[in-house]
Amino acid sequence: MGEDLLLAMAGVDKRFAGIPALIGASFEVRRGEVHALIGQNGAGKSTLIKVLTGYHKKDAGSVSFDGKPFEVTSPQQAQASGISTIYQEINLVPYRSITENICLGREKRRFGLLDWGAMHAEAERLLARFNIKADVRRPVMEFSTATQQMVAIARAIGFDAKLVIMDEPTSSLDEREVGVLFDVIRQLKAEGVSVVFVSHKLDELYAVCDRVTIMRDGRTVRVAEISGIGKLDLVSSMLGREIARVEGHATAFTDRDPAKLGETLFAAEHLSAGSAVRDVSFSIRRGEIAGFAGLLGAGRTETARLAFAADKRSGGTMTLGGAPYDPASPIDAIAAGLGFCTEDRKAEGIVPDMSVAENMMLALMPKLAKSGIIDEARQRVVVEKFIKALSIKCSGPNQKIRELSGGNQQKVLLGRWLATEPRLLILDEPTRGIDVGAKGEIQALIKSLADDGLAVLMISSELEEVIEGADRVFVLREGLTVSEMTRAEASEDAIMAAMAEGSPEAAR
Amino acid sequence: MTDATRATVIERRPINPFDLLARYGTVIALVLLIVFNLIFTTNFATLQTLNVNLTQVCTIVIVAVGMTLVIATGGIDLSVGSLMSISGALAPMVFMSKLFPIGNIYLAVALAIIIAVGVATLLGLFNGWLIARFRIQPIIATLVLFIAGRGIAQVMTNGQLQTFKVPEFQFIGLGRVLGIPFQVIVMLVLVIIAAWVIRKTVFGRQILAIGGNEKASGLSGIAVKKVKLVVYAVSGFCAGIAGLVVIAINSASDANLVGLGMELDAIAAVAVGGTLLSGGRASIIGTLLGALTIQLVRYTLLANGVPDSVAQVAQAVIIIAAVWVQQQGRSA
Amino acid sequence: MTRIHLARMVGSYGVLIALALLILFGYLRYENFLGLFNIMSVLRYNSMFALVALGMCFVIMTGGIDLSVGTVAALGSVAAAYASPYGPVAGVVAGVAVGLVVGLINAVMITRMHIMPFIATLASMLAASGTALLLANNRSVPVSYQSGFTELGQGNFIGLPIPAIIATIAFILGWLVLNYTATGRGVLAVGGSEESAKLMGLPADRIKTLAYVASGGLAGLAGVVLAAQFGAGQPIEGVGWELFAIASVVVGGTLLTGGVGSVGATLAGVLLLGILFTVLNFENGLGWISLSAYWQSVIRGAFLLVVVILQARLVAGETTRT
Amino acid sequence: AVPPLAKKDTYKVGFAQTESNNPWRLAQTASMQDEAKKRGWQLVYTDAAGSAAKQVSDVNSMIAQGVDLIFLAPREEVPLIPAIMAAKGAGIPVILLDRNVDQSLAKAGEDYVCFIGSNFIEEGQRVGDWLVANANGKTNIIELEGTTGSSPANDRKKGFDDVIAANPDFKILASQTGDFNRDLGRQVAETLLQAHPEANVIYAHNDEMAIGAISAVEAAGKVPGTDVLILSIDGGKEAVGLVVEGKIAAVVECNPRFGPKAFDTAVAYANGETIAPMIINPDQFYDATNAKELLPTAY
Ligand SMILES: Nc1ncnc2c1ncn2[C@@H]1O[C@H](COP(=O)(O)OP(=O)(O)OP(=O)(O)O)[C@@H](O)[C@H]1O
Ligand SMILES: Nc1ncnc2c1ncn2[C@@H]1O[C@H](COP(=O)(O)OP(=O)(O)OP(=O)(O)O)[C@@H](O)[C@H]1O
Ligand SMILES: [Mg+2]
Ligand SMILES: [Mg+2]
Repeated sequence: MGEDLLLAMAGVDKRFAGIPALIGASFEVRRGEVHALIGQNGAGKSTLIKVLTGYHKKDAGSVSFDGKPFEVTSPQQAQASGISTIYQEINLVPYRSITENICLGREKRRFGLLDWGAMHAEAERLLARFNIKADVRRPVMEFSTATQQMVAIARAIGFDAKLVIMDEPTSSLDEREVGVLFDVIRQLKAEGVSVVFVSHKLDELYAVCDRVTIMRDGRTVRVAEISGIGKLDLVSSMLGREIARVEGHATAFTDRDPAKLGETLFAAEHLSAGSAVRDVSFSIRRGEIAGFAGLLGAGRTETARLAFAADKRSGGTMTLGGAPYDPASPIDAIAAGLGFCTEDRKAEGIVPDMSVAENMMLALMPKLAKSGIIDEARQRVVVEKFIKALSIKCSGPNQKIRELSGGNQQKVLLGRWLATEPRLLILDEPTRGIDVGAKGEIQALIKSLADDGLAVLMISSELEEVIEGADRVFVLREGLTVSEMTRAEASEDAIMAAMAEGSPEAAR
Repeated sequence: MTDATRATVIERRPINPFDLLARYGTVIALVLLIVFNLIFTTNFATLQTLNVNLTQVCTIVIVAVGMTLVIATGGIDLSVGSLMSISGALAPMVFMSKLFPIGNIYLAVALAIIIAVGVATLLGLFNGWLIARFRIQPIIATLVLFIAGRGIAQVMTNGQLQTFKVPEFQFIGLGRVLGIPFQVIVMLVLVIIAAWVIRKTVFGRQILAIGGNEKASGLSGIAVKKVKLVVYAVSGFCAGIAGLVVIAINSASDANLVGLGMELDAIAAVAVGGTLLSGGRASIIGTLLGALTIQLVRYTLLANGVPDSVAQVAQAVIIIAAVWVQQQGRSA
Repeated sequence: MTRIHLARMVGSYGVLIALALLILFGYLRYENFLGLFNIMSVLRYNSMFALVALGMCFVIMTGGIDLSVGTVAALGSVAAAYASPYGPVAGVVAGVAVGLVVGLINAVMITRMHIMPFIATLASMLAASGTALLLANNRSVPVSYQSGFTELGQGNFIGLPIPAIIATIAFILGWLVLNYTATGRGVLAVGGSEESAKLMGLPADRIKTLAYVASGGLAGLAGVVLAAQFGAGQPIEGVGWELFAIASVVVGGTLLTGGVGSVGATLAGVLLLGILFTVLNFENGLGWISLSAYWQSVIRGAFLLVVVILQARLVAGETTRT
Repeated sequence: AVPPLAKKDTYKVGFAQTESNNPWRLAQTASMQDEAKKRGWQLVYTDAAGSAAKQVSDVNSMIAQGVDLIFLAPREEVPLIPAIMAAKGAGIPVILLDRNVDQSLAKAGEDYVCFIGSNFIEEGQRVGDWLVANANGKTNIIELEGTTGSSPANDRKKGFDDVIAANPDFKILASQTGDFNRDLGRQVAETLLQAHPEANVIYAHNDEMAIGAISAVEAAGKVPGTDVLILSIDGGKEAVGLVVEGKIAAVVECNPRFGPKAFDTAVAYANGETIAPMIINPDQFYDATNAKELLPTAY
């Protein structure tokens, strides 16, 4: 058994400013297997990976790779030794071209100088494996999150690695693209390459993984063949407690009473802006959860940004509560009772150096202040309420938000908007990168908010979430609303069909 | 708090010697400097020494207060020295009735102060406008007035020295209230207000948020452009006041020299005071201590006869040492 | 959807167009503006700034800044002056060596001690100036006129000023390094996102070190040219060179935040700002209006303002998403 | 030999100024411009903003513009040589004002017409000699130097320090730069007075720093002129006025009004007269004995 182990990590400790993130964690990967690494937010998965690749220095523990003791001090060395990694937050260089992002670190040369022709060809070849055709000369920042993610994956595959690590590669991919990725993973496996796969989406694990390692609170709590462990078992190991779940539901959304929905609160007609949003119309009623479905790049995020006045729209009208609504900036939108939780947590959500409390109060602060002076006491009450309500895992309201795990950061941001008591809350990928436990909590929370009369616009790339959560689903395709479905009409097949080939006529 | 919880707290945050150094690094440096001077510098332990140091550090602190706010938003203001010279050139033109006749000297001085500081504030606003409206990088946007501003002051005065003896005006630089130099009072008031704004007000929090993550701030309903405009205007305002202090002490305004090199002194004070140049944090008290440290270093070197060339090297080493120690505490 | 490309092209071509217009203006308005003597003298003089700006360009592309270039050039000129009796090679070696050393110290402060580039190089700016004054004993140090050293600054080769040839070679090398070597691309990657570059396995610290060392070395070389061209090592020269270099780099369309940059446009930026001085001098010579030096700084500031606003507007016009 | 200057009614002449950031330089520039206007000559004026390198480039652009003659106030002794040689090569005569260049590299009468100006070393000496003669027991000196590395600072220091070194009673307690600047001069004087309470003489390399030093002395609770003797160089009107008031003890003039002499010399050169290689301005010396009477003539 020992000889077919590619990687063995044992007794790994890692502390950040004294706070343990890993406590005697162990992790073993065999040659040619696809190995799932799962655990709640903050369990230490990303940290374990960063320790392995030398980005973080471990405090204790041993690592052996390919039969030899493995001591690296930088991702560069890890890469050179045959470990290539896709990190959780997409890590590309935004201004640089796709080619450069794919080929950085293993450039092709001719006469000692870079051979751009060969590098472009290489980039195109690698992307072709993912059915992506893009102008590889253009900066990656011009492309959608999904394409960027694919570029990151293509980059990792491009190194002739023995071990490919993917930390939540699918969080910004839609189902079709996930399918493509899985094909690639299977090919890798067939070539004898081992893959470590981190994901919060349990179905994906069953689809592609051979074995699973479960982490909790910095420790490795269980290793199993994926075929020998049930979903419920998996989840309860992750959470460390038994959980009862309503069978037949993949999400925590439960049925809602259509009669409870109020009158139309928000309506947008023929919104347009640039090429991303060409003609989008939708409406939301009080107490309704409206869902946006669509492939990546369909223009959902852009539409939400128009409604929130984060971008200028070039056409279309909007009404809110029956009156014309024409905000000039997010300030107006917030004043009118909107909230907007963005999809890009790192770039557009958190203020990393500020505390949990300060981050949560960012939007509400002016309202809680008396003539411009912050009311600490009132803030504290609100913050503590939401820390508890959202069960945010932090050492206290004064902890820096950047020290929190991704999922907990997301909860803080949710708290930021809930604290403003909005009439319409826009949630762009609210459960992206969040563990099942927290995900269920957030979904249940969204539902109960809607039950209390809040209108919610939920953008999600997880079909299940839209199907089970939304009262009404708007399907977008290439900047057009191509379909509007009620809860009853919205089946997986119907949505997929509309996402793939729906035309605007079908919408009305 | 029970013993058990206290134990876990201590377990989680072991006391780090560098932590202490970082938090009190500037204070420690100051204390060390004072001890050094008490031993080696003749005639150091006198009230007059304190007086000399406080009055000399005033203008740097006043400018550095505005600079701290600018830096907290992630910007920088290179134009402060030039704005000082414009303010310093304008005021005498007004109170000596060169622009328009004013009968009453008190009225003239009041107008002079208002016009000089007002123009500096407006020019600061102009910096902010370039940065907020056109998204020009702050170094370049303020480089414009760094170059042109002093030129404007020189053109206004034709480069000539303006000398004056107007005690009503010179009170700013030479007067005393309860034995404390008036300029020191101005400095302390500005420091206290700025520290309070940063800690206690929505505006202060918004400054830090913008420095920490501008996009997130905008999406959270912070009027990013407006905050930036105000911050650069405040920096201009502070520079305007500092310009008046300088000319008041010297009974003369020299557009060529007032505020020359001030931008670097102020930035160094901010950095030594522990505010990161990348934005998102601000310590006004730190800036005050930073400026005092730099001032005392200068005093020490001068008083002990260290040649200018060696003094430059020594200052460089001390700035780096101070900043490095603070950084240590943070990253540990 | 080539927003960024367009923005970059505007950055690069914008400065070229401005440069062409300025030269045309000078040609039409002044006699002898495009005379051989003037061209040679402008090229000779601005070569020093070109060298300094080239180094600055690399540093800025990594997302940093180097305020020490001016005083390093002064220090380099003093070192070169002392070495000049042993010939041009010795002079170059001495000047460049001190530049490299200061660059290395900058790099260590920035990559090892994690001190912000602005502060680190502000300190070395002070320290280099102090050292130059100490070495030179507060005076200019005459170079040897016998050893051939002064040819480096005052000589011609195939009819071109040698400093201009040195600068041209440096820019060609810089262009090759930036566009055709892994290190060059690494410079842009590190500037674009240092954390990403590190996670991608790029030796970010080594790349930054190279950039600062190159900047120091080029500043030292500019110092050698300074000493050779004016016949003396000058410890108090170099004041404000850093700002001139930064302005040239930015006018050339390089982002101060790093990640995007062009070597060629930087050269155009240097020439644009340099020729502006010459135009102002010629304008004075016309005798219509005698522009005092004060008006010149106002005009220079206004000119910079116009260029950066135009650039910002062109870039903004192409970018909708905020 | 120096290129000749053709005889004409009016000329187009260049004046390459070093910098314009102090009253002395401004007075010098004004004097040159006034004289040019008076004679109806065209003056091409450049300002090197304190950079010797830029000054060479300024001279080159004058050459390109084809001026008849260049007045050059060289920033430094050595670095301006290439400018002089370039002018010579282009057939344009050069007259140096107020600072000379290194005589081993370029010679008056051969590479340039002549030097008109003062002798900075001598200025320092005159101050030193006056102090030795009139000290009345005041022997503890603080020296405020000009801009570090600039030739007037170096020379005014050398001239003065040499005299002091020859008189063992006198002692220079401290010598630091005040950058020729009133504000800095004041700050440095404040600090040095604090560190050396026994000081009773302040020698400043220019008027501005001397005036700053007066404020410093007063702020320290001492009386300028009585407790502390203040000595200066330049002798502008403000400083001479302060001599009359007794706040400054003595000041050596360094007259910036070069215009008439410079232009006369150019005309004489065109006329083919022989020009002395060094034309030293006769500079005044002001102290309590003559200041009041000479005040109206101070520049
Ligand atoms: N750079 C850091 N500084 C301080 N604490 C950190 C840092 N990185 C991670 N942590 C902490 O380490 C713990 C483990 O975090 P990690 O990112 O490894 O979790 P994860 O399992 O990847 O979670 P997620 O599923 O949310 O990505 C968390 O408590 C986190 O707050
Ligand atoms: N920063 C950008 N620069 C250029 N084009 C962009 C940018 N962001 C998005 N786009 C383009 O705009 C279109 C719509 O993108 P948008 O992000 O709105 O899609 P989405 O449906 O929300 O998908 P996602 O799930 O990735 O958020 C896409 O064609 C995308 O390529
Ligand atoms: Mg993670
Ligand atoms: Mg989206």
